[in-house]
Amino acid sequence: MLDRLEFLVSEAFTALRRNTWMSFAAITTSCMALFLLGGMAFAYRGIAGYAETLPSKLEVRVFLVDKRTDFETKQAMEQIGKLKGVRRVALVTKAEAWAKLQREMPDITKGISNPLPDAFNVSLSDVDEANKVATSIRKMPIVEKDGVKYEGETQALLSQTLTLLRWVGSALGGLMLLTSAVLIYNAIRMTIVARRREIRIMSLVGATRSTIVIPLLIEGIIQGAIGGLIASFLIMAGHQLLIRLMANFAGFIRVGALPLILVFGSLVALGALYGLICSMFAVRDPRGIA
Amino acid sequence: MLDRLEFLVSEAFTALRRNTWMSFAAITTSCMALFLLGGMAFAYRGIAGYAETLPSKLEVRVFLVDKRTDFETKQAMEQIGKLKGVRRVALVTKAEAWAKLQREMPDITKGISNPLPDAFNVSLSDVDEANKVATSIRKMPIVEKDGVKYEGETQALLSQTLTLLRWVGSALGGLMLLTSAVLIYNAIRMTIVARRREIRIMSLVGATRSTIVIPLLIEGIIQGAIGGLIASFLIMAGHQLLIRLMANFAGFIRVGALPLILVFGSLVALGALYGLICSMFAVRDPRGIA
Amino acid sequence: MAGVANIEFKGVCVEYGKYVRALTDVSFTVEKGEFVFFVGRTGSGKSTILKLLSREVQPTRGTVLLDGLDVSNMPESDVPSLRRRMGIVPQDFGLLPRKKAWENIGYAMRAVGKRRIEVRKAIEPILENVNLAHRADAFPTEMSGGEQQRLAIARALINSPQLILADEPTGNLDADHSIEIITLLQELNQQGATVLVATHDLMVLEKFSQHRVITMEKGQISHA
Amino acid sequence: MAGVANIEFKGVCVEYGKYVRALTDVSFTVEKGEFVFFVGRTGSGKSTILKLLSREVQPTRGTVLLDGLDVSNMPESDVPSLRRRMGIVPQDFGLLPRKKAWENIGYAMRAVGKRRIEVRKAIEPILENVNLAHRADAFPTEMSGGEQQRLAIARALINSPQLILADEPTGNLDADHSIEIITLLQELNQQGATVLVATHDLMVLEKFSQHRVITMEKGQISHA
Ligand SMILES: Nc1ncnc2c1ncn2[C@@H]1O[C@H](COP(=O)(O)OP(=O)(O)OP(=O)(O)O)[C@@H](O)[C@H]1O
Ligand SMILES: Nc1ncnc2c1ncn2[C@@H]1O[C@H](COP(=O)(O)OP(=O)(O)OP(=O)(O)O)[C@@H](O)[C@H]1O
Ligand SMILES: [Mg+2]
Ligand SMILES: [Mg+2]
Repeated sequence: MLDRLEFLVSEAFTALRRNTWMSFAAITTSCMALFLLGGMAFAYRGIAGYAETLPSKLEVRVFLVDKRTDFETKQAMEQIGKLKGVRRVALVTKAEAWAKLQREMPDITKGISNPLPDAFNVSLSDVDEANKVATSIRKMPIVEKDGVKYEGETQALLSQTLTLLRWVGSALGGLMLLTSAVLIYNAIRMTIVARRREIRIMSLVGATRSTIVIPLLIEGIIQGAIGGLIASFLIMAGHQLLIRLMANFAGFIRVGALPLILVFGSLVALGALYGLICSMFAVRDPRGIA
Repeated sequence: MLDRLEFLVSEAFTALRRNTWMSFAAITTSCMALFLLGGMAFAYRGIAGYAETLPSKLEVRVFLVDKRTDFETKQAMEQIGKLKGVRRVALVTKAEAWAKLQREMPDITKGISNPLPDAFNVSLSDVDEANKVATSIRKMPIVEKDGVKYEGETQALLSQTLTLLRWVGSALGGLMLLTSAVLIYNAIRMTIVARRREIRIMSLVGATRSTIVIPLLIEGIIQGAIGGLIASFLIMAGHQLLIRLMANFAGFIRVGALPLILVFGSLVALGALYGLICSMFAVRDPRGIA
Repeated sequence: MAGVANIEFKGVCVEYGKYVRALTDVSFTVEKGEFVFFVGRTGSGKSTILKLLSREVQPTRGTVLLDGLDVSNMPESDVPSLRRRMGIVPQDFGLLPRKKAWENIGYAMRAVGKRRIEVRKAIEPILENVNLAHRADAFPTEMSGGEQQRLAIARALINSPQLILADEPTGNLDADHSIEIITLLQELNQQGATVLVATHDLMVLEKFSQHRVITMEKGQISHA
Repeated sequence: MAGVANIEFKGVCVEYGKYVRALTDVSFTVEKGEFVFFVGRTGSGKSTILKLLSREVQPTRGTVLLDGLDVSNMPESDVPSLRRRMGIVPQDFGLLPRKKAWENIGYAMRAVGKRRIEVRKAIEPILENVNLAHRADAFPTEMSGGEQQRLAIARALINSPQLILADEPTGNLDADHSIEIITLLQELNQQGATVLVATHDLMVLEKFSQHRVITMEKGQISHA
């Protein structure tokens, strides 16, 4: 059994070694595919993480009527807190607001008494929900007429940009998946076509289908795994480059750290799986093994 | 001469036809490469166009001192208008501003006289320049102390997001270029390795290097061009899909029309050129033709 | 042993494509332990007869029986074990181009289930048997025509097959080597193997004239 | 015509890799219009001698002169025109596997600059010359060994070469075809071509015993 395994594996390795060109092609192909795919995945992961931090910067401000009980206020806060897309609700009293306004705009506020109402500051966890949240709040009795203010346009802009990013990311990711499948399949199929004569000869000396096919599968796995390994290094390098580039930008676009083990582990495993699947397809074609 | 050409071309076509698998692989490969590349280019084109419309929404507001002449005001407006990144400058008198504020915030403005100064509304054509523009304006004598206001954070956010998009786009585009070069080179190199024996035989009957090589180059060109053609169709399809998807989003994210002739023309030409270049490289390797 | 029908062709026709008829209504039997030469002009169908037995070719009509088993209709999955019981020397040698001489032998042994240690021990004597020990590390393209042919023959003999199908095994060999090789096949025959040899080598036919000769002509047996 | 040195080997050694010595200090001359058989055991270096003349192999030491021209040192770019002046029949036939029989002939003619119309007219008689007209549309893999061999021979003769290098041209042919082919070569020889044939076919050597025979042994000429 072990002896048999050793034979099949060593056949695969001999083929990898003797067939330098084909191996090179298959490895670079799967490497490119995985680099694109993996890079896309990790970039998406980064962008999604970044995007999550954004909506918290956006708030809805709710002005309240003067005639209301503390209980009503508390109840309204609770109701708002339960709305979908709301992260936090805070009461800002008219005194607090006026003090802030006085600090920020001394010219306007000089010499007049506080005309401001009490207000809620509602932070959103999901910016897409802003309109719905606003509509719900507007209906509450303790809310002033037209007392719900939020920067609708900017929020919508940001929200749509992010949605676009997500769409484009998913579309490109899916495309990569397709492309890399075609590419790896091609690489292995070419190997088999190039070796058709050899396969005929093998079967002529009485080799069974599995004896012929298993080394080819192992070859595919190894090529895919090596491709994944190289792709991991490329992604690490690309990540470093990105950090360098982004260092030039002040502020909140920060490039997060990459989880090393996750990158290597997942790409090598994915590469191996890919190589296996594609070589299974390639091997399956009846014209190949005849 | 014509007879010679016919021979070389028909050799290329025979090879394309007999070598179904290799042709399929080369065509799908170049198609994928060009699809990615072309799709990226046209997507970038779209995003860049969209991005250009954004900064106009962003303004810097400049409050002016009361003591100034009309001439000074005019001069300052001209100066500001000439600053890099400025699209338009408009004077908003204190009366206009107060009227607007009274409309928007009747509570605050009720019963007090207009405390506002005159102001410029400065629209930016390039949001990246906001800081510089603000600094320059701040130095002007007719500008109030601390009289330059703009939504720095939101602007910076948008600006950085766009910059990020541009970086990612360029990086991915470059990567595509590299990937597709490797892939097409691989495809043609494999063809040549698979045909090494045939090439030896050809040279044995006295075929010159050019007789052997030119059909291979023509083959590369044709494969690349067909790949480009298919990629064009895929891009058209992808574009249609994007329009469908985006129809769900209200507002300003609009998917522009694709210039048909440009898409087909450029992708087919690019494909042909790519096929030629890669096959030249592949053919050049001395181990190939021996 | 004589008298036991080992191989039986019954009304076998082989057509390649629509227009090429390689065999027309061929019937004959070969008994266990026989040594048969197939002769005939080129294109007369000698190789096709041997390929029918190894299931490289399937008949358009008729049946091919080997030990009573219908070779032409057996399921694809039984073919490997069928071939393991034969030694096949193809006319074009059929060597694996990316394997060295000894690896070509080794692969054939490993493929049929021999263990690594057995293989390592067996290779040297096998190569010596056909005078090739000094070329063990050469790839087929690095060997002369005759060396390739002897390698193909050596490979066919590794499993002590009970049926040997040799297609022009001396086409690239000088007289001495030809006689050596046929003598080798004859020895295996004397140990019980059935041997079928397609050849056009008159010298060989003369030297080994004690054996049965089946003459082919245009896809038919003209003299058996 | 006799007396003009056409081919001259001077102290030629050929080593493949470090350990394989195919030819050791081989010297001989062949005159214009001669017909020479090279014989010898397999691996003795016959093919190597022919390959030196077609520049498939370069000597480790010594020179190979053809019409006074140093074949072994000519620039790579002159090799095609050198080969166009010869007819080469490789031991392994060297047919293009993805081209049909007539296309194999056609390619060789087109490659050396013949026009399409000429080619179309020429192919039929060429194939008939070697009894292959009925197989014109077959791919090499669809032809019997002998048919492939005859195709290779036909291809070598298309350009009315002044030098014919035939490596075992009858290895896969029956007696009748062998004699036919050698007779064909002999006719070309009588029209002025120099013909070198490597063979181990004793029958051929006997029938055509009027020609010069060079015997090789272990990479050296043992009898000229
Ligand atoms: N490309 C090569 N690499 C290494 N060794 C080679 C190569 N070609 C030939 N040889 C070796 O050189 C020696 C002479 O080979 P050559 O082909 O000239 O013999 P030959 O006389 O034609 O034999 P045959 O009658 O079997 O064709 C042989 O031992 C052969 O194995
Ligand atoms: N795969 C194939 N496709 C089409 N025709 C074929 C195929 N194989 C053989 N033939 C044809 O069938 C006929 C018999 O071929 P076969 O190889 O059996 O002849 P043979 O007697 O072995 O000849 P040789 O002595 O030349 O080897 C020939 O005319 C050949 O061209
Ligand atoms: Mg045959
Ligand atoms: Mg030889």
